[in-house]
Amino acid sequence: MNTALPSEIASQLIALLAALMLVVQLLLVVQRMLLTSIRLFALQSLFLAGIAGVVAFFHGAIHVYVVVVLTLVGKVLFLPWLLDRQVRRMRIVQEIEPLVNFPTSMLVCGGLTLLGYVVSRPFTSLERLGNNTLAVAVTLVLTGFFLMINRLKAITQVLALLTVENGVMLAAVALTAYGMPLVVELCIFFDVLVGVMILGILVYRIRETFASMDTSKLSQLKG
Amino acid sequence: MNQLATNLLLLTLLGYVAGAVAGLLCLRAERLANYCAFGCAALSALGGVVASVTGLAAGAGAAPPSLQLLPALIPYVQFTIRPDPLGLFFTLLVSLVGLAISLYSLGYARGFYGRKNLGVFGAFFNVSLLATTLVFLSDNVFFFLIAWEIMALTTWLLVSFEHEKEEARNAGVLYFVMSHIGTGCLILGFLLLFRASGTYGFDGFHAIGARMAAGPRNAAFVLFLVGFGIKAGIIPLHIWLPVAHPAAPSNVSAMMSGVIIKTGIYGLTRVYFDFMGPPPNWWGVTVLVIGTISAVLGVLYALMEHDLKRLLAYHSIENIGIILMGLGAALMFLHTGHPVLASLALIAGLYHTINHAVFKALLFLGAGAVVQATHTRNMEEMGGLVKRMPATAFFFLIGAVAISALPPLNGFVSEWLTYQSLLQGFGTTPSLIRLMFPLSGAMLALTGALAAACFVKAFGITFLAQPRSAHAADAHEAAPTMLVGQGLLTAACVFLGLFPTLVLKLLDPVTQQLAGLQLSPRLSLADGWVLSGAVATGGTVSMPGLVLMAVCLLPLPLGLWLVFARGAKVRRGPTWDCGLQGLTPRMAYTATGFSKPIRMIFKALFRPRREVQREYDFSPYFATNLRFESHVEELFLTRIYRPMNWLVWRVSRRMRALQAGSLQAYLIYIFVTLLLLLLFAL
Amino acid sequence: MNLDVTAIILQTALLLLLAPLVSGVIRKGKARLQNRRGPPVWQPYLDLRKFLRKDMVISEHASWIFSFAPYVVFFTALLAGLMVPMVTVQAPLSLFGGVLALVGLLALGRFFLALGGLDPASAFGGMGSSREMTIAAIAEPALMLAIFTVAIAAGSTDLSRIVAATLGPTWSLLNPRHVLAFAALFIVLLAETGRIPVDNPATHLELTMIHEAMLLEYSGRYLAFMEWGASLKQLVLMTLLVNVFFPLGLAPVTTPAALAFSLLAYLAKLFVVSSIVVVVETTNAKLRLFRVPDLLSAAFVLAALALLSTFLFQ
Amino acid sequence: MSVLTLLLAVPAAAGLACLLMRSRRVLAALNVLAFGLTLALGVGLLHQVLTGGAVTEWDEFLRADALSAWMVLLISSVSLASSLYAGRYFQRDLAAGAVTPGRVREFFVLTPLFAAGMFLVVLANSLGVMWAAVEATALSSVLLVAFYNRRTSLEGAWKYVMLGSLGLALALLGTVFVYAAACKGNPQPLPSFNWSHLMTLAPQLDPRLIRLAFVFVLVGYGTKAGLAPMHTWLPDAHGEAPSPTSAMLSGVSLKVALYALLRFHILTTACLDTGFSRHLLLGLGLLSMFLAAPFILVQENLKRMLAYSSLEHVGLICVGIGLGTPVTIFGALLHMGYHALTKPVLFFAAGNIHQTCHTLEFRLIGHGVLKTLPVTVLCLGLAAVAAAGLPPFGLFFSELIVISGGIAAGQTTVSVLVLGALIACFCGMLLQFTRILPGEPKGGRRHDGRAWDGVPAMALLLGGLLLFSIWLPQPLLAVMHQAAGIIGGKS
Repeated sequence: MNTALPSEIASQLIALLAALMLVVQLLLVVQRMLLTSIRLFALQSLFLAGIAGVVAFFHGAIHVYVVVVLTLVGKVLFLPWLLDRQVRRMRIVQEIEPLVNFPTSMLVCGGLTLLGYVVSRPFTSLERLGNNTLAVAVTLVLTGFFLMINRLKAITQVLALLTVENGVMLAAVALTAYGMPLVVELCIFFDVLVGVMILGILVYRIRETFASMDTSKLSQLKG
Repeated sequence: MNQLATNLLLLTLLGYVAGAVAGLLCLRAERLANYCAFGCAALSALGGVVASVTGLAAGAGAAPPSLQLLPALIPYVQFTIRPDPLGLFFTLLVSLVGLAISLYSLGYARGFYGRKNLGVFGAFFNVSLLATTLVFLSDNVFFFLIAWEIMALTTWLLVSFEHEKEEARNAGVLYFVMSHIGTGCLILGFLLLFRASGTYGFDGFHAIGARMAAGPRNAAFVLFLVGFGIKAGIIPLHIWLPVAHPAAPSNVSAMMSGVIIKTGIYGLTRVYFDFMGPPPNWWGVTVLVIGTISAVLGVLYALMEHDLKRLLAYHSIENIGIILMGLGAALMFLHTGHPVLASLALIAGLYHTINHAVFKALLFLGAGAVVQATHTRNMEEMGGLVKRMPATAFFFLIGAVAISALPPLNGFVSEWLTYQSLLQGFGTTPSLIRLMFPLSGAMLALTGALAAACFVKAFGITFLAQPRSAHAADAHEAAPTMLVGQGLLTAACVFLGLFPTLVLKLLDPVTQQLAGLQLSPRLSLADGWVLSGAVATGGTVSMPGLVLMAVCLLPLPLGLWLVFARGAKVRRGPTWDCGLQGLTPRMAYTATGFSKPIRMIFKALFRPRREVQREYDFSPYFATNLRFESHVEELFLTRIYRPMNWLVWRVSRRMRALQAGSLQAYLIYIFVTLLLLLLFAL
Repeated sequence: MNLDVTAIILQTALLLLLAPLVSGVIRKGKARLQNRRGPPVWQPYLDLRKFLRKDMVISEHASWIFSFAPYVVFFTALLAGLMVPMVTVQAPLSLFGGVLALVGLLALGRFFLALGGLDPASAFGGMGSSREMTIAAIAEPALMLAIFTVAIAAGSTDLSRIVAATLGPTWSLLNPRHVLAFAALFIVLLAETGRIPVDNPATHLELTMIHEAMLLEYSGRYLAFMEWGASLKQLVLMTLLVNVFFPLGLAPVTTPAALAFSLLAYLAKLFVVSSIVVVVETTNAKLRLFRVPDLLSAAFVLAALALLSTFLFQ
Repeated sequence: MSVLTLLLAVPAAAGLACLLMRSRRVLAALNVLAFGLTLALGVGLLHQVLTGGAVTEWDEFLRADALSAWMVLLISSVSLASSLYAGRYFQRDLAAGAVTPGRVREFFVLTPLFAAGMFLVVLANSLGVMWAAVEATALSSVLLVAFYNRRTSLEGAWKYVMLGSLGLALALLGTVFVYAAACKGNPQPLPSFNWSHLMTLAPQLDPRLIRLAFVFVLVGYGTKAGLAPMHTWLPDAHGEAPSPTSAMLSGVSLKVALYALLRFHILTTACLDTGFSRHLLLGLGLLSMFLAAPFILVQENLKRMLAYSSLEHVGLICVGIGLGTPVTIFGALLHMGYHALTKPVLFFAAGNIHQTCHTLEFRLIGHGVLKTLPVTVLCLGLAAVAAAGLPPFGLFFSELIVISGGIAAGQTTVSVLVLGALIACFCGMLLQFTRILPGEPKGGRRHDGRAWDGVPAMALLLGGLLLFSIWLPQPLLAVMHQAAGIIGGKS
């Protein structure tokens, strides 16, 4: 069913969802409440899954459905639940003051978005579906990076890492009509899963030892 | 280079290895370790002497083949040696001095019994001898550098052998750091040659300089000058030398001063005369000037020392300077195309090299005996030792006369040759440059006279007059083996002084190899009894003649005694003490006092600072208690090296701020790198 | 090697006999200029004989160096003398060493003289040695440079050749090279022989004496040899001065007549130089020790100028 | 089953088996056994590669060419040594009550998994799988770094994992770009994401995308390989991990990440066939070397100083590869090998010193370790001499080869810079070791009985180092030359 019309729809859908992912990312940047941030991340992953779904549907690429399922199960449900548990267990609700105040960080994100577009402009031709999805992906990576720099709480940094992951996935979907080979996707997925678990363990230990999740306390190793 | 000599040479190398292994095998039994290690070293060194002498006596035949010691590690790293005349000459030097030092060490090392591990000491000693010999023989850049670095390594270990002393540790570090910087320069220099020749073998380097562009060629010249200069201790690269030599055990000091700094001279000779091709004029001028400066400043600093071993160390700088004068002049003659004079100057340099090796080793051994007997290196606390250690005193005196370039000993001969070459250099060029020859000649004279002054002080204060401390008062003569070692070197001093023409024969192959002609026929008159400047009218000197003449004149005082003084009696009496109640050692002239006139005359150089605290009751002229303190500052240290060191530390400390410990900062580094690279990639 | 034994013997004799006389003459001359009658010119001979006869007192602190030094001083000066042409162009021992050997031998003598001064553990001896070595050290460059100037002209360090070259057609008294070098060498002579303004041979005031301070502990025949050595050294240097720069009348051949003439000429020249020394000594005051370098650096500069002039007028 | 599979299976199995074991001895023995096996397998693989060229299994899912074979050898020998060392080390820790038995088991479980991950990195053919494997190594080593659960060790682990995973995310993006570049033009899904396959169609890849990809990969894997300025986690992690882990991190895991980077470098060069990636490597390598020197000079902590020295050596390896002539690449590979044999010894010795002096601060250790731990210090001294680049040890040769290769390639400036950095690092290490090794031990610290602890492991490595320094067997030479050929783009 490779007609012009549906692929038209598809690209518009994808562009929309990608834009939504970016919006969510920006919301994450300004969000203080940890639980909300986790939900936002879940939402972002949901949109990612949506994009993957669209791609799968319009290309009838079976193994991409697997990716969709994995994303839904892992990133939309499991990881948020896990982090949620962590946060509740530690009874910390709020992010302390970030390094850069919100207006400035918004400005920075704007600049990074611009950079994302600049970087990915030459490759828009490569995208099968949607336009500037790649730009969104790169922007997600960069802003996620910035988010990581900007926040001090361990949990938020983990979240930021995951959004970077999302960005990469988006790029994968956007650039390659069929996503990566299944085995690679699986490997990546499980790595992310295990990674977050281990990070969880580490965060827990840090909390036990430092009685806080403020990573700015982790600065004894100098020189 | 006949087969026998070659095999003997290989045996020598093996012997050193055996010595090292033996030392390590009997770690626990220190006496055994002492005898095995140093015995092996002595035997191997003896073999080295014989091998190199026979090799040199065989004359300059066809270029000897290079021998492969070990299978090549990788195509680049060949373990080949080539016993060519130059290498053999220096092998003779290291073996001769090594022999004496090994014998000496047999006795000297007893001082370590129960304190230190002699097995290790002996092993290091053997390895350093081995490495030094290999430096002189190696035929491949990689092998040369390996030997060079192992030599530096073992020397460092030997210098810091008494590592409980802070002084020894710091000295070792300073030595190794400087030496490593030098090695860096050498690596670059050799690689420049390698780029021109495309091979790492020395045979491929022969006269390679001629095929190099001016830029890399001059760069190589400077790199080698710095690299080998650091090892040789030329001013201003000398700072490690007066620190490391005193800190080391005395036999090691003798080794370093006698042999190891000569590796620098070997390198310079090998590179400049074998590899670099016809030199531009400024090379020779540079070397000559550096030599002159090193000679004069070296002896001036030596005069200011009252630490016996530091004094000797500074004299090494001086003598290296004198050697470089010869080499520099030789380079200039090569430039102006006077092969005869070139080889004369070269011979002067090389002859002084072996002379210095002999008498400086002798002096350090003597100093070692004295230090062991008096438990101090400070001359102000010695004195009167000529009565307590007569043999050592005699040997030291011979060494002192030799190093002060006084006839009839070897120092005079080599300096005479240097004078000759400088004198005749005047005619080689019409340009104003030639004024440098007589001027540096005059500086050489100044050096010689100051050296004489310095050794009057060194010998006079250390051995003469009354003992200045209890330790000096109950000092005892050194162990027999120690005396044997010194005696050997003393004999060498006398031989080298009285029969230069025989030694010059051994130098023929060297000049043949480097300058293309043999000079000894022109240098020896009256079937070898008289030494002549290379040019027919140049002038002649004959040490044996002078000695014989003196002997012939002996009847004169005898006759006078018979005629007039037969009735005269001799009695012992006190030295005149201005009517006080007897002389105390504190009234005798001190080393500091002795060198004061010089210190005053060269104020500008020494920047002497003195602090006098006088306590007195009624008049300052009757002090009850007087404290005098005087310092001399070494300009290069205080004006160049200390600031540089300070800067390095400061910068490094500043840089630690980069690793501030904050994750955010680290993330930002990565982020910025990423952005920059993105911009670069697009 | 061809050594003319008679020449050696004759020159040795001449040196030994003439040396004290020169000192005597200078002493007498000084006395006259100071309106004293002064001792007879042969006084030094009498002194020597007396010293030789006298008993010796040797310091209990002294070692064999102390007894060895006088002979070294004496022999080195004598040997050095045998390398200098005195009456014949060909010096008897010129084959055994030229001017470099001469300087070396004198240095050897000085070395042991200084050790002899240090040996008896008296402060004066040490002071004398220290000063002697210092002055010698700063005199050396000037001496060597002056010698180089003439040696370069002759292309040899062999004094006989130098003299021959100077005698040759090119010789001219007013050659600036010669004049400057002569001046330099003369100053060095004053320093080396311990004359005013550098040292005062007549003084025994502890704080000013140099040469005498080293001899303070010597007595008897050791003292004799020391004094004799000193005067020999003085004679050698003077001969060097006169015969290198004014080789007038040196006998190229060894006919009795020529020898006699050149001997007379030589004595005359010696007398002239000695009288110059006398004048200098009486008209000058002794310099402070730390002023001496100025004088000697002046000598160095003169010698350097001489060298430069060789360069200019080549 | 065949070599490659076994190489992955053996350590993995050992790790899982260790989950069930209790006794420390058994655990240690199991580890040693496993790594002994892998070493043997590595030798076998070496032989196969030399005879039959690249070995592939599971229709090219696993692929081993000369480069992989070389890496396999390094990984297994270092792992073997560190598991040899670990036994006594943890015995002393347990005795001192520094850790719980559970923790120790955790170590013996995770280490084989860590190693297995590294094996997968060098054996996986698909770049995606390779990425996943690198991530796996990072994850498996995090808990090892956090082993002691001290504040500082947690901090080190946290920085390690955060910077590491972030870098890897970037690397993944780069990988995706490469994949995209490969997909471009053909509507059907790519048959495989295999490196070998990509190499065949390298020339058709979109150069701009590949450039972009390489930048991300460089920053990503560069972080893991500890290239300046992404190296900042390196001293923290290496300083805090237990010594056996530090040894593995510094000895091989850095080089494994570098290996991943190299695969992309080869691909990029094949595609662009310009010096783009070479020059980037060269620049970062030089930066690393120069950054290392001052930190070594003023470092106050023994293991951190060793980490910085690793930074210097990795930098040198990058420079060697960046210079890009066969000689320099060969030198770099040689250097990899020698460094892998040297650095663990230093870390083991540091571990002994730590357990004896209960600190790693130079100031607190004070003088005279030589008299306290003679045997350890002997090994430490030899290894330090090697690491400082002095003969008779191989690093001297490899460094000299790289420099001379640079000169021969006309890159005089680079060679001069490298030499300068090497000299600076030498001086730093000399000064630092002189602070602690010689002299009189302070506070009457004396011989403790266990002078020979850990010596077998150190002796093993030092023996190998010395042997291969004076005699390189033909097969090793051949494999290194082949690997150099592969990197040099002449496969």
